[in-house]
Amino acid sequence: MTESKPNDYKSDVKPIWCPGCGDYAVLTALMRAFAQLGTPREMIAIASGIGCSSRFPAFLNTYGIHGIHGRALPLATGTKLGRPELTVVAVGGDGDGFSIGGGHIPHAARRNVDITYIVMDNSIYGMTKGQPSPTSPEGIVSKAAPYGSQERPLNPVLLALAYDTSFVARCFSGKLKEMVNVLVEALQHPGFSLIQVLSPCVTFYNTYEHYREITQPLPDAHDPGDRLAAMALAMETATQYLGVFYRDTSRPLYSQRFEEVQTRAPKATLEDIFKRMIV
Amino acid sequence: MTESKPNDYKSDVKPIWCPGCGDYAVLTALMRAFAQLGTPREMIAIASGIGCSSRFPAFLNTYGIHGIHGRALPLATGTKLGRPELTVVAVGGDGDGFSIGGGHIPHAARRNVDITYIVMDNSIYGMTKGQPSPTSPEGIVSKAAPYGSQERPLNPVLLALAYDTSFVARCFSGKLKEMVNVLVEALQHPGFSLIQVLSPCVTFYNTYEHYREITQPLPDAHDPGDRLAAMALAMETATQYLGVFYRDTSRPLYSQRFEEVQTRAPKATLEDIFKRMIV
Amino acid sequence: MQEDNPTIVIRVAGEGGEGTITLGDLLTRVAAYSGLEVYSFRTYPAEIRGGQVMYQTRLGLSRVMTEGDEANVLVAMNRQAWLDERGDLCQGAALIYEATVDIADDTHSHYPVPAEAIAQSLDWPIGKNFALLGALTWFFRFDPDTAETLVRQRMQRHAESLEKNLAAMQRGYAYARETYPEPFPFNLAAPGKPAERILLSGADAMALGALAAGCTFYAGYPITPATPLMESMARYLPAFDGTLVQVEDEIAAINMAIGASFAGRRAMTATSGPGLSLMVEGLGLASMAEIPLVVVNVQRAGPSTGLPTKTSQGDLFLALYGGHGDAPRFVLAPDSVKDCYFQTIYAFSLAERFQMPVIVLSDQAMAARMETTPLPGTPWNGPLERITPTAEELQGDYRRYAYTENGVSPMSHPGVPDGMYLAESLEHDEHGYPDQTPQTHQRMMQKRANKVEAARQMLADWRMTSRRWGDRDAPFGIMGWGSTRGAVREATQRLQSYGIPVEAIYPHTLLPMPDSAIADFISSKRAILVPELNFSGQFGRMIEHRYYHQLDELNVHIYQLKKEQGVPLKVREIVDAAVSMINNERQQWEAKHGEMARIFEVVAGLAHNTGGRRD
Amino acid sequence: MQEDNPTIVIRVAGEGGEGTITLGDLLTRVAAYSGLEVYSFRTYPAEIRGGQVMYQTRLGLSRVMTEGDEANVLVAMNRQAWLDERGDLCQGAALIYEATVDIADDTHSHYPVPAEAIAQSLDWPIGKNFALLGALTWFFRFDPDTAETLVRQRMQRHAESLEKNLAAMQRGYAYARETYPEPFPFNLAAPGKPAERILLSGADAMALGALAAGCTFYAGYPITPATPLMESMARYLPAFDGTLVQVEDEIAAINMAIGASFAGRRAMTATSGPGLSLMVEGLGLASMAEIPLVVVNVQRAGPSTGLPTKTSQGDLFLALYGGHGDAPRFVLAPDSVKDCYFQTIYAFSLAERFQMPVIVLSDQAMAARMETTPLPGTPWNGPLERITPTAEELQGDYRRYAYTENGVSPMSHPGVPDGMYLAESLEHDEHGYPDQTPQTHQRMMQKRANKVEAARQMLADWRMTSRRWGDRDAPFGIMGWGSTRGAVREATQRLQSYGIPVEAIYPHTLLPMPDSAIADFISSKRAILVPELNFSGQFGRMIEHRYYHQLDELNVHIYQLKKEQGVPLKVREIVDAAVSMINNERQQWEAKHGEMARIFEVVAGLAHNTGGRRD
Ligand SMILES: Cc1ncc(C[n+]2csc(CCOP(=O)(O)OP(=O)(O)O)c2C)c(N)n1
Ligand SMILES: Cc1ncc(C[n+]2csc(CCOP(=O)(O)OP(=O)(O)O)c2C)c(N)n1
Ligand code: SF4
Ligand code: SF4
Ligand SMILES: [Mg+2]
Ligand SMILES: [Mg+2]
Repeated sequence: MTESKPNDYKSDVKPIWCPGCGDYAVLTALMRAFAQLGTPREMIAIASGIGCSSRFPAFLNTYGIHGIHGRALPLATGTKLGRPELTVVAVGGDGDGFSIGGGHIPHAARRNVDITYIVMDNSIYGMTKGQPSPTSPEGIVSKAAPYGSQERPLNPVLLALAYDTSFVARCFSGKLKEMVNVLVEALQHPGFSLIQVLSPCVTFYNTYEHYREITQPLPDAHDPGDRLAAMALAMETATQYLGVFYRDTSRPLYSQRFEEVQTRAPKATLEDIFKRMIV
Repeated sequence: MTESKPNDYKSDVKPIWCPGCGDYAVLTALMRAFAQLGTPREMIAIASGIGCSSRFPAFLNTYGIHGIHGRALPLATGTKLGRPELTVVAVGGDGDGFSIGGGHIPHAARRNVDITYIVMDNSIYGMTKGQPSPTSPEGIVSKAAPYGSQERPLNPVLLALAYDTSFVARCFSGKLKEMVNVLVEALQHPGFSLIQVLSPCVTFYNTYEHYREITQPLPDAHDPGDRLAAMALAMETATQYLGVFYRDTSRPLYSQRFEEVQTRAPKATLEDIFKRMIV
Repeated sequence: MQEDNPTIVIRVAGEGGEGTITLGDLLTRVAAYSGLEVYSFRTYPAEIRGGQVMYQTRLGLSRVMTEGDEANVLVAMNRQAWLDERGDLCQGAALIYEATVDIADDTHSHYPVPAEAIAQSLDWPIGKNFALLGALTWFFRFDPDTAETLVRQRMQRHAESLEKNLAAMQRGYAYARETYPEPFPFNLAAPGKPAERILLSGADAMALGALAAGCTFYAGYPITPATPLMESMARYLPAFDGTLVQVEDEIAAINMAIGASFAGRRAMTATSGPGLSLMVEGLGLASMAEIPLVVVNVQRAGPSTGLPTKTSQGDLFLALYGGHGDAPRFVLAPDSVKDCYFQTIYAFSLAERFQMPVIVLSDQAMAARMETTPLPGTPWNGPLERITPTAEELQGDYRRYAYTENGVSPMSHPGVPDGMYLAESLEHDEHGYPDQTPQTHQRMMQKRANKVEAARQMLADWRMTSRRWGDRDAPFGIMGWGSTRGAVREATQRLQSYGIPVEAIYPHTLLPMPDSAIADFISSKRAILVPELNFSGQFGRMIEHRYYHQLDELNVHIYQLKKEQGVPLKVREIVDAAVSMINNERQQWEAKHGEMARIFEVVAGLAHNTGGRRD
Repeated sequence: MQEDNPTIVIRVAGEGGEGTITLGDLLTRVAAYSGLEVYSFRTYPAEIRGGQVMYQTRLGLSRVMTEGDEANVLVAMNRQAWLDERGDLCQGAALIYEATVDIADDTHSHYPVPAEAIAQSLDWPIGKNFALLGALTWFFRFDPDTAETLVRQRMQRHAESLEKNLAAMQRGYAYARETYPEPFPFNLAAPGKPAERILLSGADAMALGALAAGCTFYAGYPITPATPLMESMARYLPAFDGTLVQVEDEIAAINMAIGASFAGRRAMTATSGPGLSLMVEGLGLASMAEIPLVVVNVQRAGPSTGLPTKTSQGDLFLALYGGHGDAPRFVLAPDSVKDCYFQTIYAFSLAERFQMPVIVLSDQAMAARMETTPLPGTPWNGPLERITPTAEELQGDYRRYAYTENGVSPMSHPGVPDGMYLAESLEHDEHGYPDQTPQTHQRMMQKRANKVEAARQMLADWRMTSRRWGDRDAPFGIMGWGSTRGAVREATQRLQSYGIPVEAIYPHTLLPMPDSAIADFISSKRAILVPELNFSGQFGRMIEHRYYHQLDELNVHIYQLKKEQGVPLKVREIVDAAVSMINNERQQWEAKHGEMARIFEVVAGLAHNTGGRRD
């Protein structure tokens, strides 16, 4: 394990984010986590969709793929299965992840594919300049909804738990140290991990103050092995708990399962197969 | 309310389903429910995607749209918003609904759009001849997965609850009377209702016996107003409870919200708008 | 400059964060309200906030057709702006800039304004752009009260900052008036009270067209540069008892719109390239189940995510051919802000009358453009209605997909007693029930295709499917589509001013093509320039393909001007391409001609030698 | 009948539930194992289970090229089968059928077999089809042991039913031998030990081609008729340490394959029309980020859900043009089961070498077809490798998207030290970082397009991009693509047997087109027939478009034979179309010729009158 510093993972591309954007903290936290784990840069692949948050991969000097809107998880899954020894991280926003990309999460969870999915949730579409997102509070007013939005917000942590995601956590860009710790854990977690990061959009929906008030660490008493308890805590929305809601390390890794199948499968060459077809 | 009999809703198209397919029961149950409610045929629209179960609309002589794979909910939502006085039912299979169409359910739930969504869940892809579906048990063997599938099944009722669906129920094709009652309730429910029907595929994955053994009615004690309790019961998978897991009638209807916005909005003609643009 | 119409091209450049776009936009409005004609173009920053942006607005006494090429006036918020834009200035331009910016230049006239200092003095640093607005109001001799009114309108919701900004504006105005009393080099004699006009954006034009056509349902997903259209619909629809849903993705958008149309509403969605790619399957459903649907595609530069904020015309092939199987559809191409209004109305007419999906192709430049235009009248012939079944048809055995002469079958909708039917994505019989027999399939394919021919007929009679101008039957022509028309119109004028006769045509319906109009145009030409904003020259290829028999028979040559850089065509680029086309033709002609001359020479010689002999 | 090769066309028809397909399939296998060449076609029922189906198999002594038009032998499981198929029988066909079915006919010879009774006698009602298999074994004088062996293989997993079925088969055989001792009217002299051959399906051919090309990753979503390919990959991949994922939808499929390819694997997905429509956006990503990818599209009849189990060639335009912006790609079209193997290998070669998406177009008929074919050798030139960066390039400032002559830049992948880069869907610079400047965009568009030209070059050298046969430089030609080749080959033979010289060409790469080969073909022709299985004649239109200059210059006429009925082209249909094309040309020619004759006549006359005068 090589000694490394957070900035070793930084590319020369200056983030295009607005000053004060919550995503800076996530970038810093992830670089620190990598440094702490000493993961070699060439063994890291970051996959993302489209959005402010999805611009993320360009700011790291690891491997990265900045794909199309909503497809961070399929891209990340393919990358991981293509080269299981990699550390694969999927990143994106609440729109990218819970709106257009929402259909992919349950299947990543079913597979328990070994990737870390960080959703920078600002409850808004930042890149397209401020439309309501699936996590926006009911009634939020914008040019796209001048009379206020009419949908209830989704509860990302609760969804992830219902999907039986094997590692579920919530962080806040205003709490960097805590985020680093959670990310370190998530990166080491064997299986699919989903981290909702409350990451305010200072330009179109600044929620820093609000989150400072309503966030607090999960009760020490909480047992991350208890999925139902985790759900109960997730359903409390007046207070937004931070930390690891749920963790199940007992499940087999998706990529291992394929290796297992490959060993079970009777080896054969193309010639063998053709021979069997000879009439 | 006109007097009507179940067969009044039947079209002259003979179902293309295999003899014994669980979907026949769902067809019968829905026709009985319509008859019980005396809903006029012309006020009913059935929307579906693609699959054996999705062939459903052709067998009723109401309005119907047999659309494309996975899009029953967007089609149904558009139909309902286009003409709120209609009774709109979306139907389809577990593949159509939870695989390719899975991304639409949370948003239908957020909107609480007033449609009834019946998922005929046979834990298999029937139409394409027996591939594993998102609700197939782990390890199921088929030509598409000769070494056994490697994904955990999703828990439809639990998902629906996590999405805050305002009416969530489970039925079984082997229990027709119960299904009729649930459907009558669902059709009357103000808001989005999701009904998972255990509807075996006798040809590719016959689960009748299995379900006869493991299904039982929800405990009388269960309060359908208690979402967490409903989740707890949904998480019991060894026994599959049948009945109404959750019900919340307090939420406003999506179509009503638009009417409310329309009344709030200052009326204007095209001329008025153009006038405001005159320089 | 438009030959017949003196104009001033003003380019405002600076950081997004410095209120550059606001300044450009307000200046445009003040000019419009002062009775001038305007036409604007704006870029978007690649960054989310900040980043250099440019807003170009062009003022004229009569109708302005493009944003213009070189700027007469540069308003530079910072030094970068000067560096970026100095290459695009005309001879002796006027430079108006923040005084602290040092600009070493002696080819242009300088008008520094201490905008930052003024803003500071009000300790209102972000007031810089308003100080400049004040100065500009003086330079162009606009009425400061007009300016104030417009600022007040614009800033209603931000009372606190309003006063500060007004103050900054007043000081800017005062400073300029004291410092630069002499007349400003670029000025347009204030016109008399002009005819009634409106200031309209391409996005609004389409929204209003949709409302005029009776659209009451919109489902959409945000995407640059189509979002402004969705936002306009969100603002207007409720007043018309309409419904707008922001959905989870483009697939939901198109299917929800199809559902609403199935239920009897006039429904639409709008998107840009990536979204249109996702809608391909839905387009096929609308085509197969014969459900009216309008899809606006505001093009941006691709492929893939590409250049999301930059303009292009690269989605033509996708619009024409994007579908599995042979799924008929219509494709329209408005060619000006005003035309965006009418083509949207026609789109609904075609969708409803022929029960088909209609794709309307706009682009970033046209959607974001502000243009002064006369109040559009109501279209003489639209909006057309759906053909619905008669009482008799409903009483009898109603066949939703009945075979008819033109392929259009009466369409009922949920709620209509006895009109029940199945809208089917499988091949189906006349009732809509699945039917997979070879005969039915072939026949239904023909039925659906017939609707396109019927539409071609109907449109030909409309005689509104293309716009043609210039010197009737000139040997050299220009054929284009969509938002490039303004530039081409100005180019034709310039060529004419050079004494070169030229004629141009812009079809508005690209599918079906107005074949008779195009054929007539081609028949009089020797060479045609086809300019467009994409890499492979999609429209030119389509023209060559569709009319190759005629082109080859008459030996008419097609020249393509392809540009794919994310920015609009310049008038100069078109003029240059036309001139080199004509030069090229000249050489070919002379080659031939020279040969002819030689032959005549010889013949003449012969004639002479044998002249007058009679035996 | 193929002129040079006597064949027997056997059509087995009945309910899906009666084991009709199993019977057809086993009969085909028995024939193949008995040394005959076979070529089969099957339909699928519209219903999920049951419903009438048809399995046609054709036996020959040498290579068989199509399933044949009329059947020589009909095997009818029930009365409906007789009613459906009687129209498609040749003169004096042999009718083999369940004895209880009453068939009033005296134009054919009858061979009733009490299959149901036999099955009942074993109280094994579903053994009916095996009883008939036994009878067929006798009629064609196949070795009953061969038949038994194959049945045993097929039924390994169902021991219980195996014995019952074998019993039914034996009794069927015995019955036929006793009842019909005389030689069967249709019989092929058992050949000597034939050359080594395999019995291959189109789906397997593609799967094995993928493995031969080193494919180790497959992501797919079930869809008829592409599912068999996924199932073959599922069976074979693990043995090659490959990974197959059944994903949630086609969008996930293509993006997962892109991810795996980005990680360095040779990756593919397969689908049919509706799925390809959903993959359009992903294709653009692979094109823009320059990631190798193979997408197989097994065509079925559209539009929309259309006729899911029926064959068509209606997705050509979608494959060629389906994408926003100008997104380069390759499109290949294998034209036989064996060619499915090779073209799949070439697809990976092109994808990997040029870092682009490659679409391979198959169809339902070709994918489900069983064909005897010689063991395919290894392709002389494939599979090509990815160009990876050298150690120096990695040490230096590695530029993933470096501008190069042919547009191909060295590609590294995660895990390679110092090879780190950003795969970018936005327009980007040589490093992959977003760059939205006009210059970069134009240049990168050119770079990506250059790869297509480079590929065109390379393929031209391969000289394997098209197949051409027939009478060299005959004035009449046939040009087609994909699975119709067998029928066209037989049609050319039949035309030749009529004494009509004809030549045919089938390009295998439709994008890029093998222009030189096509141009050479056209240059010798007067008229070309373009048969294809879609409504609008997509390939014919593309040919007209691409070669119109040459076509018009040489005055070569294109005739289109368009068929969109969900069933393959019949040899007869092609022959008829060719004959009417030639007739049409004859009339034109005679019109001209007649006129000439008249003129010569006149001239001759003149000559005569003025003959010999000298003043
Ligand atoms: C297919 C497609 N649809 C829409 C868009 C436009 N678009 C770009 S980013 C985005 C949403 C961004 O929101 P989010 O994912 O929350 O990221 P944020 O900018 O808030 O960080 C949208 C709708 C697109 N690029 N592609
Ligand atoms: C876009 C698209 N992808 C794939 C298919 C093929 N397909 C048809 S039905 C089906 C799944 C059917 O499973 P389910 O929804 O569970 O319905 P069931 O047949 O089991 O009732 C699939 C994958 C399709 N028609 N369209
Ligand atoms: S717009 Fe919002 S989300 Fe985007 S960079 Fe700025 S602050 Fe962050
Ligand atoms: S295949 Fe299965 S799901 Fe389909 S009709 Fe038959 S039994 Fe029902
Ligand atoms: Mg967001
Ligand atoms: Mg199913």
